[in-house]
Amino acid sequence: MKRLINDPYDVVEEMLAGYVTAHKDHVVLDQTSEAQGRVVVSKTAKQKDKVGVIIGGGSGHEPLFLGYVGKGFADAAVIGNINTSPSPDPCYASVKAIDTGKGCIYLYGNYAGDVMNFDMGAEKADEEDGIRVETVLVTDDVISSENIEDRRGIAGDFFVFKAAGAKAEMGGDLDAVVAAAKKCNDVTRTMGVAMSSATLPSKGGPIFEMEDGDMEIGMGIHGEPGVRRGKIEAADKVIDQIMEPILADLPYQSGDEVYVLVNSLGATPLMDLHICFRRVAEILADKGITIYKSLIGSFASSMDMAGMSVTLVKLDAEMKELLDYPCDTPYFKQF
Amino acid sequence: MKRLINDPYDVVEEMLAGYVTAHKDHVVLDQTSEAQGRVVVSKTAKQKDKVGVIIGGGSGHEPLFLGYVGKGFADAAVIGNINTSPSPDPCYASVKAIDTGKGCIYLYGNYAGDVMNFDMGAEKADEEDGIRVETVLVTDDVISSENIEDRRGIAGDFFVFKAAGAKAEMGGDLDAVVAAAKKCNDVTRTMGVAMSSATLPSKGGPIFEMEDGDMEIGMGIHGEPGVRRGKIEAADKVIDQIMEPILADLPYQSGDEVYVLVNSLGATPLMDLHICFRRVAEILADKGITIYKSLIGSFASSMDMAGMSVTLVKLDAEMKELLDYPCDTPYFKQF
Amino acid sequence: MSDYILNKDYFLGVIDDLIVLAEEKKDYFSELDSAIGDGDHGMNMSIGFREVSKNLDGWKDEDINTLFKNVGTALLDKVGGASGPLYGGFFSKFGVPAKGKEAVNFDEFIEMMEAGVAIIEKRGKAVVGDKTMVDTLRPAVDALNTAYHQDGLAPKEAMKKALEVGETGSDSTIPIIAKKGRAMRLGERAIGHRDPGSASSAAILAILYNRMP
Amino acid sequence: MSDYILNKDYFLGVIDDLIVLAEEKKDYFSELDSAIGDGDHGMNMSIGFREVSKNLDGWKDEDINTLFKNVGTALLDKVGGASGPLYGGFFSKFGVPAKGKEAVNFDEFIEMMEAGVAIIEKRGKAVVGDKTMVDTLRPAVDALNTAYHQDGLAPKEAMKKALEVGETGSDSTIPIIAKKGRAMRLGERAIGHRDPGSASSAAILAILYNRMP
Ligand SMILES: Nc1ncnc2c1ncn2[C@@H]1O[C@H](COP(=O)(O)OP(=O)(O)O)[C@@H](O)[C@H]1O
Ligand SMILES: Nc1ncnc2c1ncn2[C@@H]1O[C@H](COP(=O)(O)OP(=O)(O)O)[C@@H](O)[C@H]1O
Ligand SMILES: [Mg+2]
Ligand SMILES: [Mg+2]
Ligand SMILES: [Mg+2]
Ligand SMILES: [Mg+2]
Repeated sequence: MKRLINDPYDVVEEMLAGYVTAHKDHVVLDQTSEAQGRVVVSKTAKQKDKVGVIIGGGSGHEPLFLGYVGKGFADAAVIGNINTSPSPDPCYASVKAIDTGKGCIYLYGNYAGDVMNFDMGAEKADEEDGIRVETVLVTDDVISSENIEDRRGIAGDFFVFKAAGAKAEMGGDLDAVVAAAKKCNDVTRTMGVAMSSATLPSKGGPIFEMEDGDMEIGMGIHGEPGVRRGKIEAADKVIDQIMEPILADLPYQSGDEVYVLVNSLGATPLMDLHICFRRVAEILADKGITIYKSLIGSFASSMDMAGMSVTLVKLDAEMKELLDYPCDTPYFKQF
Repeated sequence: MKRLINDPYDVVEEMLAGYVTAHKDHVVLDQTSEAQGRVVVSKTAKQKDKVGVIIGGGSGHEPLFLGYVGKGFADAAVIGNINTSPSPDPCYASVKAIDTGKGCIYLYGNYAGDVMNFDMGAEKADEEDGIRVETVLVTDDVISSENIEDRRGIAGDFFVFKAAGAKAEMGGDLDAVVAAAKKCNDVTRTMGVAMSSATLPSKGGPIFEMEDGDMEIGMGIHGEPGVRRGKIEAADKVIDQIMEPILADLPYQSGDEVYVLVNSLGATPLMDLHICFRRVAEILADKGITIYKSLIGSFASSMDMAGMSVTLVKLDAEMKELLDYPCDTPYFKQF
Repeated sequence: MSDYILNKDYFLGVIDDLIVLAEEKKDYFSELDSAIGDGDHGMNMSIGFREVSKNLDGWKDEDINTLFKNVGTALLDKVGGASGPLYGGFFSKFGVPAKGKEAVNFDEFIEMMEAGVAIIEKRGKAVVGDKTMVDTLRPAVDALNTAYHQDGLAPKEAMKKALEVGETGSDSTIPIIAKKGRAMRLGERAIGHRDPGSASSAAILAILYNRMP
Repeated sequence: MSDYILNKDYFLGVIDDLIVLAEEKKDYFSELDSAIGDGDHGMNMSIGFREVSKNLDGWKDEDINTLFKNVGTALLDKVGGASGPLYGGFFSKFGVPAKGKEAVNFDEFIEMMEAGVAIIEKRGKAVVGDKTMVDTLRPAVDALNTAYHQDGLAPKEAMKKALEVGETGSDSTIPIIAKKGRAMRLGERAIGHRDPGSASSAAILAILYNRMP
């Protein structure tokens, strides 16, 4: 294993200790016992009355989730163990930490574990404090199911969180924030490819074996198997295979505009991402689809996994306004 | 190999094609024949009379160098082949592309190849156009030599470029920009550790073999061997070995302030970087050194190399002003 | 009604064995999860039962209900993921029929099992055949009931039957596709792999059986 | 003065062989560079000579000076790094003593060699013993001069001597530390490894020798 860690049972706590020290201008760690040291709160939380935006999930996807806590984006992130949803009490604590009376929204990728834990947190907030908490699940991974509501959330998380964060910052009420998140999720599609497993600290090795030179199309960001394994091909061919299901999944017409994210799962360098983006841009140009803006980097990782994903967000004026809205977080700034 | 590329001879051109499309709001590619398609120019270049700031070096270190071209940072980046300095003509072309009559500064890491090529570019600018071009070499890698002027430049590039970019944006003349860059270089120290080689596209494999579980202390960002190889140890122990030479190399006293960069060479995830940063912060706290600000991420990479480096910049009021000065580039924004 | 009694020593012994199980089978459970999930089921169990182990001394004087509520809460708080709420729920509810008691008879024990499995079904919304821990636990508890109440087997014999049925239930997850949990997105690719939660559930049944007097 | 003539066919043959060399020895040169540099010396030579190969047809009617100026410029423009300006300089200056000519005598050839090596020394500021290509080239050119002008060897014999001395020069880089180039930061760790540039220089000498009539 090529990782720099101490005791594998301490990785999340040590990461968080480092995180809140490094980014002390942006965040603090919730000190209540219910938060269990797993709730990262924006320094701007509760500074004005607004809907609280809470994101979260397992660790190992940094900068997702904690990297997007800050003004205009998320008010808090709830942090689970590696690849594992946080438990109910921190989910509940995050609500208490940021609610200003306008209610909160939970936003996270659609995984059974996350749903159970966050739902229990929401129930507790309702029962104990009468705080309304709504949930929008991100389901951007086109290849993970035929049924959209069964799909999992991967790099598209970024956009759905961003849209909701902007709507809340703009003063939208809880229903409006929920609607913004849902609308963004509806127009966001992602597909990825992996060329290696991430290294699990607890195991000191990869989650699963992958021959050097193999790739797996459609693999999840926790290392869940994808749709097929084969030899790594030229970047352009791989991108062609990724773009086809993405474009087929939403009706696109010439003249449509998109926001593009080419995301590294960890070990795939910016060099390769830009080579891949070049091909994405060629394909979109061919179809008469205009690229409004692009992000290229590691926005939702799987630790040191080699691989990448492409996300397209189909835009209208409202979606542009939400995604362009200013925000200031340690891992995404826009002014 | 776990890379997504097409023909290895095309990686740089394809990366640049992707880059200027993705970041079209910030940069353009110089279209002159002398630029050979290897000069990335800020859209804000020549918008006002100021000293031109030119950075550059080999490819494969992204977001270094091209990622820092934009307002308030570099006006142009000259891009070489992988791990290889750009050739003289693009170095020369970059001067022509951005000079406003106030002269230009070349900033790059101290490598024999870069020095030869950039020097020839500067000579040509002087001879053919009478443009004054000064050079400041970055020499932050403490372990690469006893003599500071023989040391190579690694992640500390980021700060030296930033300081010079700010000084130029603030209206400093060429001497002032040179002085700012030199001053920053004088107070910047870096040391790194690698746990794998980068994958060379031309070879389809690693530059050199490294046993899984080994690390090399002091390795360069092109894969140049370091000071010693050994088994990977616990993160805290590794950081202790990195911090000791860094702190010993400049006189520090209790009460000093530093800017910290914990940099990934590519495949080392944010999780590990934050665990490492936590230890850096502990060590600094022990010595009474205050952390002014911190950056944690991949700022100077070696493609998919596993490894990281720690950079400390010793601060005074002037250095803080320069490093805090607003800038807007695809890979570093500050407002 | 029998005079067969399961006292607190039995339950404390079960908890001790669970702590050992979570360490010893950590790699095995994770290995199973690697094939069709995210490779952490063993680590999750280990994180949870390390927390139990750390606090167990302080819980030993509590009644059976409080004891298991503490176990369940530790799992719920420390694990997260799918198995945290599921096993956390199981143990939290497992003790409820033993509220205030230092020992239970076998009828009560069966009620405890039923209460534990019911909350897993409620939280996870899985049914038998979905390729989850329910494939082990539901048939096992049903078999326990039948064997003891209907077929009149002795308690330990009835539990043996439940364990066998549970193990068969876990085996039955191998040839099928998944309808719940991470593996549900794999379709046909899940076929041929045992569900990790069904395996840990079978191991828990084995401990409950082996510790019986 | 001899009537030994090296005509344009000789030089075109040399260039053909250099193009082949750069492909065939790509991995070998990179391998050497992996040990004490950044592993790209072979790729750098290949990038440069692919550019030469692409354009060579258009240069064949030029005089020897322009021919090699074009070769040098191609290397200088396309390679970068240390070897770009060094070999780019070598070939750019190599033709200068043959300005306007279609053939040279051996005195002129020796001048060409001297001009090429001199620019490498000027640009790189390396001297013999620094563990660079200069360790091959400087002794080789000196030996060429001595063998031909002083010892009176026949041209091809003199070049054979130069090649042998150059190869020995490359060998001499193995047991020493480096004072120039990337390897200079390695200190003792550079010991035991041949300098890649010294190896490519020796291979270039071999081509110049082998093509001689
Ligand atoms: N909805 C569900 N109902 C019942 N059991 C489930 C459900 N979802 C997952 N499981 C069980 O949980 C196990 C996975 O546990 P674990 O790996 O610890 O959590 P996670 O899936 O969050 O990584 C699965 O093997 C399955 O038995
Ligand atoms: N200052 C110098 N003078 C002479 N030769 C040098 C000098 N620096 C490097 N070299 C030669 O260049 C070779 C490396 O070339 P190459 O790998 O292509 O470039 P880079 O070092 O930029 O990657 C070295 O092996 C050495 O022979
Ligand atoms: Mg998990
Ligand atoms: Mg090089
Ligand atoms: Mg799991
Ligand atoms: Mg080299």
